[in-house]
Amino acid sequence: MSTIPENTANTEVIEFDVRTDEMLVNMGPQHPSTHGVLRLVLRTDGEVVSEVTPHLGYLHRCAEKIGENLTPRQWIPYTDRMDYLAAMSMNLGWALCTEKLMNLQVPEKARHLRVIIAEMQRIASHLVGMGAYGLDLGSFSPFLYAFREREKILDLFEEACGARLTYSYLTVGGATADLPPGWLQKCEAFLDQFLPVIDEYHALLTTNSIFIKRCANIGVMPADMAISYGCSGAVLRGSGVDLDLRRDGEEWYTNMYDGYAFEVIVEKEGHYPNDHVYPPVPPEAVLGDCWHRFYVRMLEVRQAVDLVRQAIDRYSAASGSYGEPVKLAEKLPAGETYLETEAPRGQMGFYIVSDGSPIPWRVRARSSCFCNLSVTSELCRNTLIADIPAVVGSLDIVMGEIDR
Amino acid sequence: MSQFLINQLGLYPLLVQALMAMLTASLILGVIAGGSVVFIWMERKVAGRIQDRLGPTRVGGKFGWLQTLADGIKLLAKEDLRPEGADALLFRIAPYVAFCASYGSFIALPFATGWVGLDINVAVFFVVAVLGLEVFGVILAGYASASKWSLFGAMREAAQVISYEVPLGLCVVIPVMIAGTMDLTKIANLQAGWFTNWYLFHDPFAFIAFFVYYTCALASVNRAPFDLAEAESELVAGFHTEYSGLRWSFFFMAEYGSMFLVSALGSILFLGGWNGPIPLAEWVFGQHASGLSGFAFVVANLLGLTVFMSKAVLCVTVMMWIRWTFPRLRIDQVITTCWKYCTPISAVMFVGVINWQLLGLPNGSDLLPHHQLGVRQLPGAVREGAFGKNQLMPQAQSRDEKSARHKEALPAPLHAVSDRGES
Amino acid sequence: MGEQNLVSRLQAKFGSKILDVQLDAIDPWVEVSAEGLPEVCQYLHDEPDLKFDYLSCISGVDYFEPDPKKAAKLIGKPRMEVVYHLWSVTHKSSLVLKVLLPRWKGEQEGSLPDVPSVAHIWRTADWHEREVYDLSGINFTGHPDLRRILCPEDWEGYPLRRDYQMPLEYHGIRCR
Amino acid sequence: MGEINGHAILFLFFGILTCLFSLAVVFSSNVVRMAFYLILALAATSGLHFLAGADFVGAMQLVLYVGGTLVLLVFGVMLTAQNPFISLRTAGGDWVVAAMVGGILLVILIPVAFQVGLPPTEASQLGGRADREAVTSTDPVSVPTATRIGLGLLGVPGDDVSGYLLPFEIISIHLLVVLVGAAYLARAKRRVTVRDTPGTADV
Amino acid sequence: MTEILTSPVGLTHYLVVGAVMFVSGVVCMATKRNALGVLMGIELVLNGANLNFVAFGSNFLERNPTYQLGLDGQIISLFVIVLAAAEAAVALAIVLNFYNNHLTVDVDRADELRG
Repeated sequence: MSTIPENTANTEVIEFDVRTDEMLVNMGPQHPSTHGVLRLVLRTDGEVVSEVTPHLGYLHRCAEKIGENLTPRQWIPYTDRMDYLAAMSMNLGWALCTEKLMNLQVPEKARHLRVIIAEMQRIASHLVGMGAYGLDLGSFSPFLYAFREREKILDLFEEACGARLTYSYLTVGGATADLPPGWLQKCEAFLDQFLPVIDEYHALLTTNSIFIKRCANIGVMPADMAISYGCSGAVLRGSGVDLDLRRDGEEWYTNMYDGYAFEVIVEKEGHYPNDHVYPPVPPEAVLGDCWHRFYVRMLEVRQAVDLVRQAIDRYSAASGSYGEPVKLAEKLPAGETYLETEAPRGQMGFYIVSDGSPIPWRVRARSSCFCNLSVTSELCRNTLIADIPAVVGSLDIVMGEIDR
Repeated sequence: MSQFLINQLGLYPLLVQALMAMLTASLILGVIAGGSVVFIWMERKVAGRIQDRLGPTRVGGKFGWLQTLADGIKLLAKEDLRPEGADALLFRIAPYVAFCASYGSFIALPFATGWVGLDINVAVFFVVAVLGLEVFGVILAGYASASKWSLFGAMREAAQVISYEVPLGLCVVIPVMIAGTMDLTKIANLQAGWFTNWYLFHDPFAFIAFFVYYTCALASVNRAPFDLAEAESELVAGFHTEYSGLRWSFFFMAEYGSMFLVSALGSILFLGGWNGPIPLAEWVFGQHASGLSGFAFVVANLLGLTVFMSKAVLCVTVMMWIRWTFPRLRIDQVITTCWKYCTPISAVMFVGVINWQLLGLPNGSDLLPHHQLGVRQLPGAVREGAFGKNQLMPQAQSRDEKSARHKEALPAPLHAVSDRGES
Repeated sequence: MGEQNLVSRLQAKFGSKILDVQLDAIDPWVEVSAEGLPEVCQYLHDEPDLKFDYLSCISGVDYFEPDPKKAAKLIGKPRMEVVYHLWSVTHKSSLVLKVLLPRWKGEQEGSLPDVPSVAHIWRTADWHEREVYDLSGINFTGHPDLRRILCPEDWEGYPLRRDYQMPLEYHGIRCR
Repeated sequence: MGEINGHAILFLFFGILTCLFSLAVVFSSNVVRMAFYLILALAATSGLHFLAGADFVGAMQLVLYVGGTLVLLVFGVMLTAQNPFISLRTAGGDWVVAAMVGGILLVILIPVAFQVGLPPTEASQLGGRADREAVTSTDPVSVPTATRIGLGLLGVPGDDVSGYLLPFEIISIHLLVVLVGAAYLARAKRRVTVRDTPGTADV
Repeated sequence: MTEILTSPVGLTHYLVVGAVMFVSGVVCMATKRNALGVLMGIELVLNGANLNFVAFGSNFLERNPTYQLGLDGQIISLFVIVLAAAEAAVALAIVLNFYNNHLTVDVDRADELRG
């Protein structure tokens, strides 16, 4: 309830009903809906938030500094701990970046294996994003429904690599091991039972009228703003920007999806691809609002299921090695390269500079959530307190990735 | 019983009165405390089942019966924290204010014919009034905590409860108007017989009014999707952010107590109270419970109590179901729901029921043939009495005529019972 | 080749502000002088057939080897590089800009080298520049709100510099 | 005399509570606590109403006064509180003046109370007899008043109530006017200078 | 002292409580400089008067039958309650308005009209 001295230098005159005092409120770092240790300082006037200032760094471990002392394969576990909800995608991004520097093509089988794993990870990650978003809006049950399905994916991952959260599975040169026998059948069985569950999620959240009331037309982000802030992933596509690195990215990355049939989930002329099979967009929703961001994520889950099915076919048909990892202290060629991949939360970029020794000179991780979060203060200006969890939740951030 | 104590044991009447009062008070306390223990356990089980989990399974056997008790003991053992900047007196007293309001309204709530703490003839009014006081506990807690989140919760609660009292009151008045009395016992007994006699099925307006009532009741006891005062994803825990241990559990008891109370009130007003869907007691005993005496009365009342409890618990369960299914509304949407939807709808229902009564349109009790066991005629008689033409346009009458009419307006058995209820 | 064409255009337009071009690298890059950076960026951002409207990343790289025996080998003379990875959503093309700076302004230890901020061109540069300032110690002139972002406000030193020494303790907490 | 009277005990309980909390309102310097004590005083008053057989008025007191008016009041306190626990000290002089006024009023009122409320003389005992029975019976609130009050408000005069249709209607209109007026007053727009938020550099 | 417990409750009892409330209210109005405090004083005064109305109208109190108000007392007290609610609403609106203009609720500061 501390009153804030008015700054007379930078003022504008607006009309007020009842004059109330402004107060500064700390939301986080210990707050149920800031997804970890984000701290938002809100300047509020009653329920209306006039300014939001994010404060980061509570989970900062300076992974980039650590990377300057390890070989790329040794750094893989550190990438796990960035976006810990999509550790496979982090592994993949870093592995691809290092391979690009080394100009190392992985075998065909490894390519499809990576697609299977990356898309399964996308499903798992979006499930958490969806469940946590429901939680942010006060709906608890979808969270557990989401975790129920995610557990099944984690079981599959555990079978493949022995870990359930920080896998270090995809690595430079391919993967640490081949998929165990029978894994593909289990995976297919999971997909078969998972597809109808998606409709349940739609029924519980996407089409729920309270849910729509809470996130339609809230936190609207126009396309040019999203681009300017460097937003990516569902946040960018939810604003109607047709960009998916799996299709539009660098060749080194898009080669992985070469031959796969998929459409980028983005609204074009008022329609999403194949939207006749999904619940319709409610009339209240505006392109770029929280609802669209959520919806894009939900459609990507469905898309990922298709991609995994395609990948399973190709993987079964492919012969040869699953991609043996390179030596732990493999020498890197001198030079530098940067590669962005489409992780579940957006474009995850890695930058590696090498002086020719096995240990990189400099590594850099470009976090998608970091950029996505930077838009918060813009989106939350002059909203209600209850909208802040709605907006921040729709950005689907993971603090481990933001703070690195 | 008190007569027995006075006459047979020669006890001092005042002492007997005090003893009886304490007995009643502790019975009600038992209902509210035991009720919240059961409801908290139920909430966990219901939530668990809704969410594909089992809920508590360990403490006290397979179904985790004693989980709440274990938690209660844990809460008792917890440190009673008070924020440094808090207003000590108000901070300490707020949970008890909330609890007392919830508890106080139970005094006038009948559980079966004659089984009521205090038979007030404006019971409906009293219950709604005292329940409304719970908001003070919340406001004081939020204000005294010296926490911004608590203050937000308190402000939301104040705005919300004040707003929802309007449609809630309008909906409560509808059955009162149909029955012509504010005495809850009488209202319930007037719905005896087949389920078509319940005021829920009285006419289409009353039917809709029940759902409006239920929505407003949800809002006034702060249950999801209207649990704005403690919205955990926005306000951490709202008004009870700074509370721990026993004081916190008092808020919890108050919440579950009020949940049960509004459910019970709803079932008395709209769902026939302790009257089952079929006139079972009448078939067995040949008469409605209110006309019985002695052992048969107790048996019939126990049956009624079971029916009443099941209805109330069913309503509570639906509240839980709603809580674990829906997202939470935003504060402006909550207020909008009240003023733009609930209030106009309940006003229209109110006017609709008035006109239905005035025009003498057929009501729900005409759907099934009246069974011929005597009690069925009573509600009709009361309706005549309360809403007959001579009542709306009365002439000056002498005192005798009037009191005579009042006498006849009330079914004789009810007189008998209300007398017995006191003894 | 597209890059060749682009580079010639830039050289023709900005002349001496384009200091170096490396087209043989895995990701071809263009070195821009610090003073010319906002101009070049604005041009790249606005020109309809280039339209680098998406700033992927800003990285600070410290080329300095405290150990003199290894120093001469590969990294060249001590310097700071600020690397801008640009991307065009419209044309799906990418470009790398580099700005080479002295490690300390005027070779005075402790005074940070200056680079003009590009936060007015891409808003995402706001946080990225704060991060580079925080971790690599580069002063972005004209930045609206240049504060530390990941480290605490009162942290000392710039962790991603090669000669950085972790402080022994921070507010009474042992660090190493 | 005789036995201890339950009615009297309850009256003493509520009466003392009422007086104590009224005084607490006066002597408290914290506005929120004042409001809290006021709530308790008025709730105890409603208890007195119940004891006097005015159950409808008692319930009305709870709904309207305690539930409605005081929530408004607390709301107002919160809206106008600049710092967490505002307290207003009263100057010594004010206390002296107030004590004098209060003392004089008490000196006038209490004797009047005793005079007016003198127990009935033997001659008038007949009138009070029946009521005495009611007083000492177990339940003082069993005689319904709501119906008769309702009829009275609809303008139907009864044996102990006159018709009040006109005042009732006037008050209804008055309430409506007040509602509109209060809303208008509180919502009156004014220009206020507020801080602009930084960091909005345009692209 | 025991007499008060054994004798029936009379009109006097109520009138005394009413008087105490009334005087508390008056003192409250006189001493508080906070507009809301004054408002609370008014509520106390009204309630003291209300209590008297109810007491005069009650059938349950020992009294001199000369002072019998009947149900009229209750109806008047109902009117008082309703009007008090209205009064509180208007007063609060005024207080809020005053607060908007002066950023205080101190009644001594409301002196613009002073000549």
